Order: sequence, then structure tokens, then C-alpha cells
Amino acid sequence: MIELLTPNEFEALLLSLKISLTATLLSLPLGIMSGWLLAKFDFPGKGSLESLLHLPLVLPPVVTGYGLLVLFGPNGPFKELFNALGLELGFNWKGAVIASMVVSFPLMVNAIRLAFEAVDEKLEEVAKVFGFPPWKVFFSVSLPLAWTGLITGSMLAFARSLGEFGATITFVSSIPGETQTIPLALYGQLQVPGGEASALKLCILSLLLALTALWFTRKLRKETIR
Amino acid sequence: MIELLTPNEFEALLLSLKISLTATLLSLPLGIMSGWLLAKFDFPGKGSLESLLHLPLVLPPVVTGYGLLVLFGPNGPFKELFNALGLELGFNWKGAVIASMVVSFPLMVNAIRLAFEAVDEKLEEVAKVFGFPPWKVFFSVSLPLAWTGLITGSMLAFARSLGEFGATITFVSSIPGETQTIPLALYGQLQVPGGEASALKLCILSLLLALTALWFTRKLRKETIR
Amino acid sequence: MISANLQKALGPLNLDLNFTITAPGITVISGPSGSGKSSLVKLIAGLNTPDSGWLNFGGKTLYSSALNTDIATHQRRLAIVFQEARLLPHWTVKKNLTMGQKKIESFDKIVAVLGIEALLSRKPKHLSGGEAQRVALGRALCQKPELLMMDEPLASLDEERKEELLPYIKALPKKFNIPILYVTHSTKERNYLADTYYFLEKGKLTMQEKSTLTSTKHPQHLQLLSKVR
Amino acid sequence: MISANLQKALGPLNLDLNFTITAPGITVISGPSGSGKSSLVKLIAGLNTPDSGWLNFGGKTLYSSALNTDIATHQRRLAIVFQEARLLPHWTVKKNLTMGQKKIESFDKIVAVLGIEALLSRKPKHLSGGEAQRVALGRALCQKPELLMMDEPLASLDEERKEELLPYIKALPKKFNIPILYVTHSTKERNYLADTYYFLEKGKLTMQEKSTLTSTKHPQHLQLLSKVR
Amino acid sequence: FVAASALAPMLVASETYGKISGDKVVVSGAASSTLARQIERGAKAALFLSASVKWMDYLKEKGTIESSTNYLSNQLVLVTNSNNNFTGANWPHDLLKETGSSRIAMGDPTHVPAGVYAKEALVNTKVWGKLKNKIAPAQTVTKALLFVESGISKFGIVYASNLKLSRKIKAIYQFPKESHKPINYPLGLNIKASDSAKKFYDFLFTEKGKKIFKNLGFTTND
Ligand SMILES: Nc1ncnc2c1ncn2[C@@H]1O[C@H](COP(=O)(O)OP(=O)(O)OP(=O)(O)O)[C@@H](O)[C@H]1O
Ligand SMILES: Nc1ncnc2c1ncn2[C@@H]1O[C@H](COP(=O)(O)OP(=O)(O)OP(=O)(O)O)[C@@H](O)[C@H]1O
Ligand SMILES: [Mg+2]
Ligand SMILES: [Mg+2]
Repeated sequence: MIELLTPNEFEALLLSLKISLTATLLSLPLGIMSGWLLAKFDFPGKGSLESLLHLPLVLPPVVTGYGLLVLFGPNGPFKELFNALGLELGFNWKGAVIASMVVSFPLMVNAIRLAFEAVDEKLEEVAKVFGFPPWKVFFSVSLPLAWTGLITGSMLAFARSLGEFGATITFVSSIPGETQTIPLALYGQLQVPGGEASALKLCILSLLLALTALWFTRKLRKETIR
Repeated sequence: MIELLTPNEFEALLLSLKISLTATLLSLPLGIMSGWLLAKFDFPGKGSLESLLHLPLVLPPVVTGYGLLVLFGPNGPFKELFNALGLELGFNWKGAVIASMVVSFPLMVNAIRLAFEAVDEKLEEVAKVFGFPPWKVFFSVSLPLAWTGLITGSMLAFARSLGEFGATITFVSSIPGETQTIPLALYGQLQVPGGEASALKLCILSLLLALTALWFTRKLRKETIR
Repeated sequence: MISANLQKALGPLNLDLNFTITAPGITVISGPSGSGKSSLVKLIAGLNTPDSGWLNFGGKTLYSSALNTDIATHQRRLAIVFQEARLLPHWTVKKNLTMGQKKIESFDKIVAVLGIEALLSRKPKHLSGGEAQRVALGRALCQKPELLMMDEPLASLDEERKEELLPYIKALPKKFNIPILYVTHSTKERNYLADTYYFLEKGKLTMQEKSTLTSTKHPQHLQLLSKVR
Repeated sequence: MISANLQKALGPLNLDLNFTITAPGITVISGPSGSGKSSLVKLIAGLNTPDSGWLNFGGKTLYSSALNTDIATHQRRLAIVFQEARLLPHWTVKKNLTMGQKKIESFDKIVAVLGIEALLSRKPKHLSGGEAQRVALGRALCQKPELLMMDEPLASLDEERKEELLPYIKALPKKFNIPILYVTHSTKERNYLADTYYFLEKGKLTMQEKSTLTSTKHPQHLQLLSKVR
Repeated sequence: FVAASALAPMLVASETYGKISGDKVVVSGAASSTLARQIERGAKAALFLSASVKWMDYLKEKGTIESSTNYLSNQLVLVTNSNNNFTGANWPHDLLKETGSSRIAMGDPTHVPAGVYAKEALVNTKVWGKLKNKIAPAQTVTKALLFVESGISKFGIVYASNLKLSRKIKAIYQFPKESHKPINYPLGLNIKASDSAKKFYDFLFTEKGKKIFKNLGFTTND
């Protein structure tokens, strides 16, 4: 299999995997928190939070990418923060992770939110009665009962990250070995007359990754033991 | 408000609305069916169906668009079928609807699936016992109890359609008044000197549409009266 | 007339049901917790598929593993009061009672005897345990089934209400000419209602003689009762 | 010692609870369905916030609208047997009993008296109604709370099992030195268990004299009982 | 159909022409590759102004377009953010030194026409070897421009016509014409084009038509 791939394609594969996985895992804690907040609480500004979360879904990816460029670029408002952290996002894979996270976040949050909404409050009450402090109620009751939502949400985010193109290429460009994921490489191949063969190969790679993710998701779903 | 918009922008707004709404409404029956099948049944080929549904999420939109162009374009294999139906998809708003549907379908299906999975089977059993044939069980019990999922799914699909760019521009190009939705117009404006003002306006238009959709969603969610 | 010969393995329990109920009237089924009473109800309803055997009701074969027959639940013309209320949460109490039907005969009567007049427009979420159970009972009574099954329908009602409902239930078989399968743990209910009485233990049904109805199978009860009173 | 003065409007019902329980032992609360018994339990547990009033327990103020005090449920050191079993579906029966605690005193004893030895490794989904209720009861007995509340804990158990459990429950207050609030519809249980007895009707609690314990409040019962027996 | 980089003048041209003739011209702008594929697949585009000769040849091969003329040409410039005070005086020394850890924004040299020309120019000025790992290959020239605008790239190589897109950008060096192949935008007429489309085609070659493109930074080939 590997021999069938050019080094460039192989690099793109690894990069896609690395970026999508990192993005999904990094989003997860925040996604869980937001999904939970939206599902269980009414608070002032809930509407605004909801809107903000859905922004990247509604805006064309180019705009999202442009927004990221303005926000996280060297003249952006977070400049000092990132400098202090020693984090540089421009033109590297970390930037691609950010782009993927932003773009796939709404999908993750909505799945998780739906799952939390379906958790029976009466079961959470039981845990409270038996002395579980709120954090323990959350981790031992709410979260496990929202399991399918977590899985679905992560799968959606991972798949969306794998397919992420517009925001990434706008934010961190398409540098082979650094930010050129499968979709970007694929796009490049489509721009060259006669690049279809390689494009098809990359397409199939994407699909294989996605199938693996789906297979994995099915396994994990089965673990749900209601 | 309307006076603030150039005729082109206004056209793009209407087109976006028309295309996104049509795409969402047309997807809904199919989305409900697929979500229900995936949630409630195990059948041979379930894995394949699942993979197929998630394809457009994993593939970069450009590829999806290209695939649509090859499949449904004026010279595609379904040419005769479409001619017979009097349907022409190439380079018109109907094609844009198809692009939006394909791209947003996985989001819709997953939300609906999660909701169906959360419906208590015992309640469906009650309806059966009291003589409801399967279709009636579905419409009077399963579907209403999956209400939040339907709403969330539709909202996600609508929002995703509003932001849809890559597949659309690749499949049906960017023809003002016909296929040039807000994101495509926005993209065009970014290519034109002094287009930033208009681009910003279009951005805000997108957001307003999305906010309306979210507000609507919240209203409909509240109707859920478990 | 119901006759059945059904087998079903449920985890460690092997249900092996073999019975014929020819008499109309109320057939009471008792038995310790976990002996398979609710499972029996589900098997007759077709909510659970038996491993093997057959089930006849009123001359029709509802299930037969040999003939590969399995009439769908919704065609079996049943009504069940489940052990849990199982009300449909998106419908009002009234709609839960009528299950969407327009005209229910003696609807007002049923509502009155259950004391749920004041609840009709509420959603099930806001009902107390006993209120929910009464609505579930009312839902079954509003139907005109060919077989009515009740799984401890009075368990969480107060005694006053129980006393009111028992005569009402006792009169049902004659009134609508249907058989009733009644699951209960209560000796009192059993003694008052049973025309036929089966005892279920470890998956096996045994018909009890009429004469045993007035005595109790478990001398321990009496012993304790005497202690308490 | 519990003393309370709590008001809460629940739809058409105005709960107005005013009581002091000084004696240790078992306080039985009866009352018709929908009179507010479960709501009372929830108010004491802090699962429902009262509209006004105060609640003291063992010298601590758990709730006071005047002082703006409202101790969170998990700090109230309670155990409750809910009217519905409310088992956690993702845990085995064993974990549901221990609630994740390592060492439970007299765990084997509790499991034995409830007859749930064979169920320990099962998931709640596969339990019968009575089995689930026994596990829910066991869960509360495994705790060492400062107040134990039980909402019809024996409703769906067979009579044999009830007879076994009643003496066990009766012995609890002395054994662990805790008060028990026991909600039941059953005259039998009430008569056997009650050290103090309250009757709840239309949201109002009235203490019943010790002497009324042996007679029954509702002559109708006796009437029917005599008919049945 | 028109390559995105030449969309702006084409819009003006179509509007002007619409006023003169009363015919409505519909302009669709996207990447040349996208448009070429759409035309191949049966898009009813009468005219195709491509940013690259390659895609025009591709269509000619497929027989959808008969012939084409190099209608426009363009120039390559080195740009920087207007806030920076670099000049082109020390070309290419400054470029090498000042790029530092940032990257030079340009079209992707593997397929974006502007990038292809830029690479050629750098190769010919003998700096490509040192810079090839220091470029940010953008999806389009406009996006390369965005990189410079946002400051994430210090330098960028774009078309002269792009300068009109942003006030935050200044050109500091114009690549000599000899340093790269001529930048041509071939204009082709679909074999199925209608007569009215042909009229617009002709209009583009009038002085009036050409002036529009010149105003927006292009050179027209006579
Ligand atoms: N959230 C609510 N909104 C409106 N009414 C409610 C709500 N919760 C409970 N009620 C009503 O309050 C009354 C008391 O309910 P509660 O559950 O306390 O009754 P109960 O005494 O436990 O009855 P049972 O013996 O039937 O369990 C009932 O009439 C019930 O319908
Ligand atoms: N899906 C299942 N898998 C395994 N065991 C099951 C399943 N469903 C029920 N059982 C077991 O089968 C037995 C019979 O259950 P059933 O609900 O019929 O009991 P029951 O007689 O109604 O008891 P109760 O009086 O407690 O309601 C129980 O031991 C239960 O644990
Ligand atoms: Mg049962
Ligand atoms: Mg109650």
C-alpha cells in the first residue's frame, strides 16, 4: 500500500491524520463543556453563545480562514498571548489544527448537546441524593449516559477535519509536509491537467481513513450499555 | 435595509435563502428515514450505507462538487434520465440545491439518528399494543419524541447550506441570479478592488440569516414538551 | 379461549409456559418477583418472541414456531396495563386515555371511577406515581380489546382507591365479554378477583385449585399478619 | 430531629408542611395518591426548592428562605428509596448498590435479605420490576445516611418478601441510630412500622394519635375486606 | 466564464457593454481549472478568459474551444505590507535577509498561474534554491495577497493588477519581463457560442473594451 503512494501523498496522509486527531481530541473537552451548558442550563447570553458556536458553519470557509488570519495573525489581538505561550500558528500544522477545530466544532457540540438533553434528570438526582458533588454527578452519570453523543460528535468532528479545505488553505496555505493535508494535495492535483489519477488515489485514501473512523465509531457505540 | 443592498447582493440573499430552504426541506424526509433506519435497525449493508452518507463530510467540497459535475452534469451518465424528467441540474439553482443537500446531509442524519436512538422503545411498544400499525407508531410516537433531533438536524443542514461554497462553485459555477449565493458573491467581491465593503455586508447578511434560523430553532425546541 | 405452550430463555430463567384458559372471567397469576410474570404478558402480547412453541387465542394462531406464524402485536387486539405506567410523554392525560380515538364509550365513567377528572389536560411528567398508574389503567379500560392484561395495576394506589376499583375490574369480563389476565402479588386482590388462579414459580405455571383460593399458600403471611394486627 | 415549615405550590396543589419529628424511629406518612407525599420527600432532599419556609435537621438549617440558605442535596447526607427504582442503567447491580464505594458494611447481609445475590453482575435493564425495586432498596440500605427516606419501597414486591423485609426495616433506626421517613399506602406496613404516623391530605399534614394506629382511618376498608375474606 | 484574477475588469466590461448594447452579459468567476472542467462537462459558457494557457489548451484539445487569442497580459511584482519600510533597492538581498522565519506568499507554484510565473522569476534570479522552503503556496493570488495584508507574510509575489485590490499593500519591485514567460490570459470562444456572445467578444477588442482592463492594472495585447 505504502509503496503505491508517492512520498508527497504519504506525507499528506500522515499530516491529515495528525491534524484531524489532534483537532478532535483538543475540541472534545470544550465540546463537552459547551454541549452540557447548552443542554442543561438557561443563562443570559445563551443565544449569543449558540450563535457564536454556529458561526463557522454558516460562514463560507474562506471567510473563516480570513477571520483566523486576522485574529491569530502576527498583528492579531492574541499576538502577545501566543508569543508568551511560545505558540506560533502561522503556516504550520498547529494553525491547521486550529482551522479544523473551529470549523468542526459546531458539529461536535450539537451532537453532544442532543445527547446530554436526552439524559434523564432523575438519574442525576439519584447521584446527588447519594452524596455525589456536582463534578462527580457529571463524570459518573451525565457523561457516561451521553456516551453515544460523544462518539457521534467526535466522529463528525474527525470526519469534518479530514475533509477540511477552505479555512485551512486560506489560513495556513498549502505547504507540502507542513500544512498540505490530503484535501489540499487533492486540490492541487485537480488543478493540473492530468492530475486526476493522483487525485483519485488521494480520494480513496480519504475514504479509507473515514471508513476506519466509522468502523471505530461503531465499535465504541456498541460499548454503550444502557 | 433593502436599500442598503445592491441588486446583486439582494439577489444573492434571496437565492441563498431559496436554495438553503429547499435543500433542507427536500433532505428532511430522506434524513428522517435514514436516521431512523440507522438508529433502530441492524441490516446487512448498514456499514456501507453509513459510509456512503458520510462521504461528503470527509471529501473536500471541491471533490464533491467535481463528483456531482461528473455524475449530474449535462454530459453525465444520468443525462437521459434527467432529460426525461425535464430536470436540468447543470449550472442552475436546482444544481446548487443538490450540492447543498449532498454536503449537509450527514449533519442532518446524525442529529436525527441520535434523537431516534434516545426514544424509549417501551413507549413504542405501548403504541403497538394499543393497535397502532408500524407507520402510526412511527408518526405518533417515534417522530414526535425525536423532535429536538429533527430541529437540530434541520438547523445544522440549513446553516451548512447557507455557508456552502466549494461544492457549489465547482458543480454549478457562480452565475449571478442563478447560482451565485451569498458565499459565492462574497468570494467574487474579494477578487474585486474595493469589494471589501460589499464582502462585509454579505458576511453580515449570512450572519443575520443564521441568527434568524437559530432563533427559530430555539422557538421550535421549546415546543418540545416532554 | 387462550391456550399456549411457549418456551423462552431469559438469562438464567427458563420460562416454560403451558396453559389453557377456557373459562371467561379473570385469571390471576401470582408468583415471586422475577418468576416471569411480566415476561409472560410480553410473550402473549408478541412484544417478545418465544424461542419455540405456539399460542392460540380465540381460535386464531397468534404464534407458532412450527408454522412460522407470528401475528404482529398491533393486530392482536390487546390492552395492557404495564407494571410501569408507560404514558406517552408528549400527549396530555386525555389523549393518553383515548389513544387518539374520537369516541370512547363510558369515558366519563372510567375517568370518574379513577378519580382523574382534574388531570385530563396535564402532561404525564407532572403526575404523581399513583396518578400515572391510574391513567395507565384508564387507558386500558378505554379500549375494547379482545384480551385485557394487567400487571400489578393497583400496586401504588392507596387502599381506598383500590377498594373502589376492585369491584369495577371484577365486573369487566361480563360487561365486555372478554377474558382478563391479572398479575398481582396481593392475596387480597387475588382472592377477590380470581376465577382461575395460576401460580408461577421458576418459569413454570401451576394451576391452583379453587379451594386454595381462600387459604393462603404461604403460612408465613398469616403468621406475620397476626403479629402486626 | 427534623422540623420544617415549608410551602410549595405544585400546579393546583398547595403543599403546606408543618411538622416536627423529635422521636427517632420510623415516621410513616400516608395519604391519598396525589396528596404530595413524594413531593415532600423531594423538598426535604432539596431536589425541589420550596417557595418559602425553613427546614432544620439535626440542628442544621438545610433550607431557609429568610436566611437565603439552601444546602445542596449532596451535602444533606441522605438516602432515598424513590417510588420508581431509578437505577443507573450503565452500572451493574453491584455498582448500583455500592454507588462506587469500596467497603460497604454488612453488604452480604443486605444482599441476602433482599434475595439479589444472583443479580449482582447484571445491568438494570434486565431486571424485573420487583428486582429493580429491591436493588433500589438495597442501595439505600448500603449507605450510612443521617436520614433515610423511603417512598413505597415494597409496593411491587411479593408478600413473602415483604414479610421478610419489614422486620429488617423496623430494626434499622436503632441499629444505625437514624430516623426514617416511610411513605406507604399499606395499612399493614404502617401498623407494623410506625413509631409516629402522619396523614397527608390536600397538601396538609396531620399527626395521627398513636391510638389510631391499630384501627383504620377508613372504615370502608374493613367493609370490603370482610367481603373478600 | 472568467478567471477569478480577471473578474473585476470583466464585470465592468459586461456592465458597460450591457449599457451600450442592451444585452445582458452574465459573468461567472472562479479558478481557471474549475471553469475549464465545467466547460468540458457542458457548461454553456460562450467566452472563457483563462489565467493560464494550459487550461485553454486543454479545452482546445477536448474540442470545446476552437481557437484563442492572448487577450491580456499582466506583470509580476514583489509586494510588502504598507507598514513596512522596505524598498526594492537592495533586491534581491533584502528579500533573502528579511524574510527570516516568515514565508513569502505567492500562488502555489505547482498549479496557480501566478505562482508558476513567480517561481520561474525566482529561479531565473537564482534565489529559488534558497527560498523554495520559505514560500507559502496560496490557493489563489488573492489569498497570497491576504497573507501579506495580515502581516503573516512579510513579502508576497503577485500580479500588478492585484495591487488595486488592497490599499494596505505596496509594490517594492517589479520583476523584469524577461525573468519569466509572458503572463498571458488567453480568451477563447466556445464553438457553440451564440451571435450575441460573439458581439461581446468583439466589443472586448474595441478600444473602449481594452481601456477598462488597462484601468485595472492589466496590459492588453494588441
Ligand atoms: N412539576 C409539577 N407540576 C405540576 N404539578 C405537579 C408537579 N409535580 C407534581 N405535581 C402534582 O402534585 C401533586 C402531588 O404529587 P406527589 O408526587 O407528591 O403525590 P404523591 O402523594 O406522591 O402521590 P402518589 O401516592 O400517587 O405517588 C400531584 O397532584 C401531582 O400531579
Ligand atoms: N432481557 C433480559 N435478559 C435477561 N434476563 C431477563 C431479561 N428480561 C427479564 N429477565 C429476567 O427474567 C426474569 C423474569 O422477569 P419478569 O420481569 O418476567 O419477572 P416478574 O415475574 O414480572 O417479576 P416482578 O414481580 O418482580 O415484576 C427476571 O429474573 C429477570 O431478571
Ligand atoms: Mg413484573
Ligand atoms: Mg408518590
